[in-house]
Amino acid sequence: MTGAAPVASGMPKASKVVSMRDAIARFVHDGDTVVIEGFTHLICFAAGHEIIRQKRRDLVLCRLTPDLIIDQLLAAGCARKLVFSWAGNPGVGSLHAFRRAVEAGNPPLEIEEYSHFGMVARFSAGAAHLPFWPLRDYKGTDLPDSNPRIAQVTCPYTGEQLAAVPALNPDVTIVHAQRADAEGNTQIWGLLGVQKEAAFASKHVIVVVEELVDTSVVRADPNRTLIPGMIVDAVVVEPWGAHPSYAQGHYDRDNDFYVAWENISRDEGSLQAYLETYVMSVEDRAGYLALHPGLTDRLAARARMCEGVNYGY
Amino acid sequence: MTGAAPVASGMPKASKVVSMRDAIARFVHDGDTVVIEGFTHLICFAAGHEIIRQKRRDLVLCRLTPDLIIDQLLAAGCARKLVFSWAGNPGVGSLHAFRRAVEAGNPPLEIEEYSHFGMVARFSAGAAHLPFWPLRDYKGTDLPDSNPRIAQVTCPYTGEQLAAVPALNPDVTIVHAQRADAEGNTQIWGLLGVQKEAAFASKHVIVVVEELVDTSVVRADPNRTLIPGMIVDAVVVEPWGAHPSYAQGHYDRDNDFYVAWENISRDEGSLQAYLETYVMSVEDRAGYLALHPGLTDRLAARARMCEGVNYGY
Amino acid sequence: MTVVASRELRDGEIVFVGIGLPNLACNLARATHAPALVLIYESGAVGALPERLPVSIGDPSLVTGSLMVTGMADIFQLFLQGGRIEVGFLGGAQIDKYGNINTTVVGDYAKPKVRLPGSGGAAEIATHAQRTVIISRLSTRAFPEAVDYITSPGNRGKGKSRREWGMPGAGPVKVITDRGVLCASDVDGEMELAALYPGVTTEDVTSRVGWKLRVRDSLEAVAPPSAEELRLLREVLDPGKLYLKGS
Amino acid sequence: MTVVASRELRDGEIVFVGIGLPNLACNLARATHAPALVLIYESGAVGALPERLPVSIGDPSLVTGSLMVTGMADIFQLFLQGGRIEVGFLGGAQIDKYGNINTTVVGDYAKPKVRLPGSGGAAEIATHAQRTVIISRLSTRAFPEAVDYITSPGNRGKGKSRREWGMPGAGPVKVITDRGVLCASDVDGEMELAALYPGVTTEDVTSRVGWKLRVRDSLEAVAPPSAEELRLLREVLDPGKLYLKGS
Repeated sequence: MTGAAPVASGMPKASKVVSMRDAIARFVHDGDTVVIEGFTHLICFAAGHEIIRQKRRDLVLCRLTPDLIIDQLLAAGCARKLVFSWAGNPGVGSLHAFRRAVEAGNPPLEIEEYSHFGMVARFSAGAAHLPFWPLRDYKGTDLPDSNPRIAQVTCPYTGEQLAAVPALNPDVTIVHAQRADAEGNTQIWGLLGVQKEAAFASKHVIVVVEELVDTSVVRADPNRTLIPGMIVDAVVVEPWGAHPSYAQGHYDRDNDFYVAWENISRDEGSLQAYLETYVMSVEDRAGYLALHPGLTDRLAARARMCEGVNYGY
Repeated sequence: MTGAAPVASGMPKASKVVSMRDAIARFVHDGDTVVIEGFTHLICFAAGHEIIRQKRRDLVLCRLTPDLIIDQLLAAGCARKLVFSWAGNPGVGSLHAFRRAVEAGNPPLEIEEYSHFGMVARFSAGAAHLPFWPLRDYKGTDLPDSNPRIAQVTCPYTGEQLAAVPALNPDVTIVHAQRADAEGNTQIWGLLGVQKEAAFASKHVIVVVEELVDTSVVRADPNRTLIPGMIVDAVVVEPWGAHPSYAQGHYDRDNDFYVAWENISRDEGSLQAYLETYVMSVEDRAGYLALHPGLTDRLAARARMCEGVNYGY
Repeated sequence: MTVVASRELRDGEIVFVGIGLPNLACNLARATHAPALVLIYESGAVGALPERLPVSIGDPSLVTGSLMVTGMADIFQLFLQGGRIEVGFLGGAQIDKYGNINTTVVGDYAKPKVRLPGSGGAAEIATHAQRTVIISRLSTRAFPEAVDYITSPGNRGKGKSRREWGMPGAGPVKVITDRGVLCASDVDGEMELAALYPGVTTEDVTSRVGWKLRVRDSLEAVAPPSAEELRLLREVLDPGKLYLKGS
Repeated sequence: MTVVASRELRDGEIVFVGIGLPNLACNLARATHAPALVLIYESGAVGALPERLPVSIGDPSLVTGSLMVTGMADIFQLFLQGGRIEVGFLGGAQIDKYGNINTTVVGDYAKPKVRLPGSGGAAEIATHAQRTVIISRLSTRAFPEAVDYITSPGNRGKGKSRREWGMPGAGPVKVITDRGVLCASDVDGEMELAALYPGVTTEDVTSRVGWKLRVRDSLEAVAPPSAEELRLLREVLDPGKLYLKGS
């Protein structure tokens, strides 16, 4: 140690960069409570596919919007329970594997249902290490009747009865992001969803990025950091890992695929054939992309750069 | 309306830009609950001075760290009550006007005291339209004994007793910022303090900026926006309005002045002389700056620009 | 229907936008009489100016060029629960006479005939928006006397009025359909036929509602879409008929 | 005292930094044995790398080049209450035998002899940090048997232990003074003399403590500051003696 300057360079700890295969093998176990968050934006399909490939079973999956990723995990038989607030194909219609499970018990699926605010509040409580979160909601609705975990809390000042939801503390949360450094300091722009709360609520966090950057990139704009490396266990570098979801500034949402999912998933056979071809028969994300020639040209984002700001003093 | 494109340009509403004098005259009244927030960073001294010049009385002032701004408002006789969590001269020592008021009743001052987390939680509750906010705090301390507004709430799941603080909903919150457009869409970087929560908790919001920018600047980087124009009543353009506090990217904190305040404020006469010279005898912020030759050269920030990010799709 | 919904919006209002026809109606209003409308989406985009018709409420075009993008905790706590939303649009598979909405299940919750997506943010929009407007095509199936499941509270539900429940917002003030407009009664919040589209009879509406629909003494006539409104919708806003299919 | 405090920090730890000597101690640790220390300030800076000695915990040099800057709600809810802080440093005008700290008033709260700043974030650091370390110069005035006011909870207060109160963190494990180090008893949390600085006698410490201080059977000898530690402090970290005045 030379002590040449009062400022050490913020010496990096050991890199947390691992392959998707290793990250899932290490942090997702049968029976775990697993969160893959991202509201329309930055949904990590690459992680979902790896969970399917590693044949995890009895997972409790929690997501505001199950989206196609959960339809695929359900069809692959990975889950025993789903905790959610809106289970549809956004802009298209139904999630058919989800509907088959709930309407016909094929396969059997336990559900625990909130509104979006309820799910956000559950993650917020988990992240803040509170046992519950208060909200003004659910009066005059049937949600508390169909979900007994929705409770009431009494305001100590007004005596008012407010709704309460219990903390949600997953075993692992998987967050897709535009960029992170090797320690997991993670920057996201565009829609932020509930990723920060889910990550802080979680025992383990896997960050999957479009781009691995030097710590100096993160430090140049610290207000852009959503998740600090100190709560991250693994960093996976997986460009295009969110497809058919999107990554602002990297690639557009593949709306055509969301529309196509209606026909793929309506029939269980064709859904299984999809999983066989695009998930089970490929090794990894590179293999998946190889099956989609032209995809990256079709969806690559145009440049719409913003200006930087001055952090000087 | 030509309908030439599905995108209108986001036609601006009427500008909210007014002078500091008009903003204070219109939104700060005798007896009001007034918040000037900013944690070390972006404390709007220009607004505090205008409140002193307009001789407001009986204000309830709320701030985590009263800082020199509140010491000045107290010495000027503007307040009847202070709600706070740390009343010192940061990095220096005491706030002497505050101490004279509390220790000797000169002038009389009612106080209501929390910890920082308690104040943050009060603003959070006010912003979220909840009557209280739960937190794990104050066990084994004397704070609830000296402040009966700190209460307890029972978790409906665990039966655990948590601390609770009541919502704080000020009449007006004044936020200093690096930039905003004429509608009050406000962007801040560097330390964010509790400004967002205070603004959302407030009936009225005055934003004071270093730089008035076109809405296109805000729209180019929407993740940087902390306060939306829809909750802002007035925009005041007042460069250097935070001195001796600072504005990241514009000017450094005037630590010398914070140190000098110790001697200025220790004696009531010299404090009153300070107020007479630097506040009452000047018309506005330009007049204040004219009394500080060399200040802007001494404290102007060096450039430390970050890169922009891509918002394309 | 989309045109009538767009006219519900006043210039400068702060509107919480759902996907589908509400989204189209808001963008039509912005292109006509309400250029200063502030569009807020539950995904986190505030003051969006989409350069294309967004397919979902999380579309990247809602982010680029918006006034603010924030997390969903802020959207629900500060904007919605904070009382900052002036009008919210809602739709649903079933709407009852008090404007209660079901987007959860057809049939029994535990053994549904049809499982619908669920609440999303609808329960809290219905609770907190200063007023809500419901958009739905008329049919006795969609307008039962009582919904199978109350996902989003209307003007009266489970035996109590909004006031008795202590709900912040005013609730659904109108139901805009493809044949006429129902308005909530000031007295008890029940939806009443208040306006008819050109060429539509009272019977055309009452026969498509699953309860004995009250009809106001004097019915307003809804002005037909202007040529400009139709042109904007068909040629500019939704040329691919993403939302307009069948309408 | 600063040097001894710096040695309390292990490389890679996540430390909540207060202003004054704790700040200097953390920066010394970072410059010597703990380069990967993560410094978190209540102002919102995470992983700060200040290029100058910050005068306050809200100094702009804590922002520039830090890993993350976030709002104070996140700092208190997610980082502190969330249990993410491994060690917190605290100081105070009065410290009692259980490590309760007073930074609020000398004398009676309603009629104080000396009004101090109050809690700031200290109450929650003392509650939530996995362990805390207290730094203070010895004097009978600063070390009374019971503090005038408990601002920040120690190992036992108001008749109950931390466990009985249900507090998350382990509480103050050490009090680092200018003459020796007190460590909390595993049995009842009372502070006991555990180590002496070179040339300091037991009596030098016990005579400066306002209660009958327990002395451990075998006292450790604190290694004196190395030349390098002193050089860093005096020439590099605090050449202007901003924090080192009088020490």
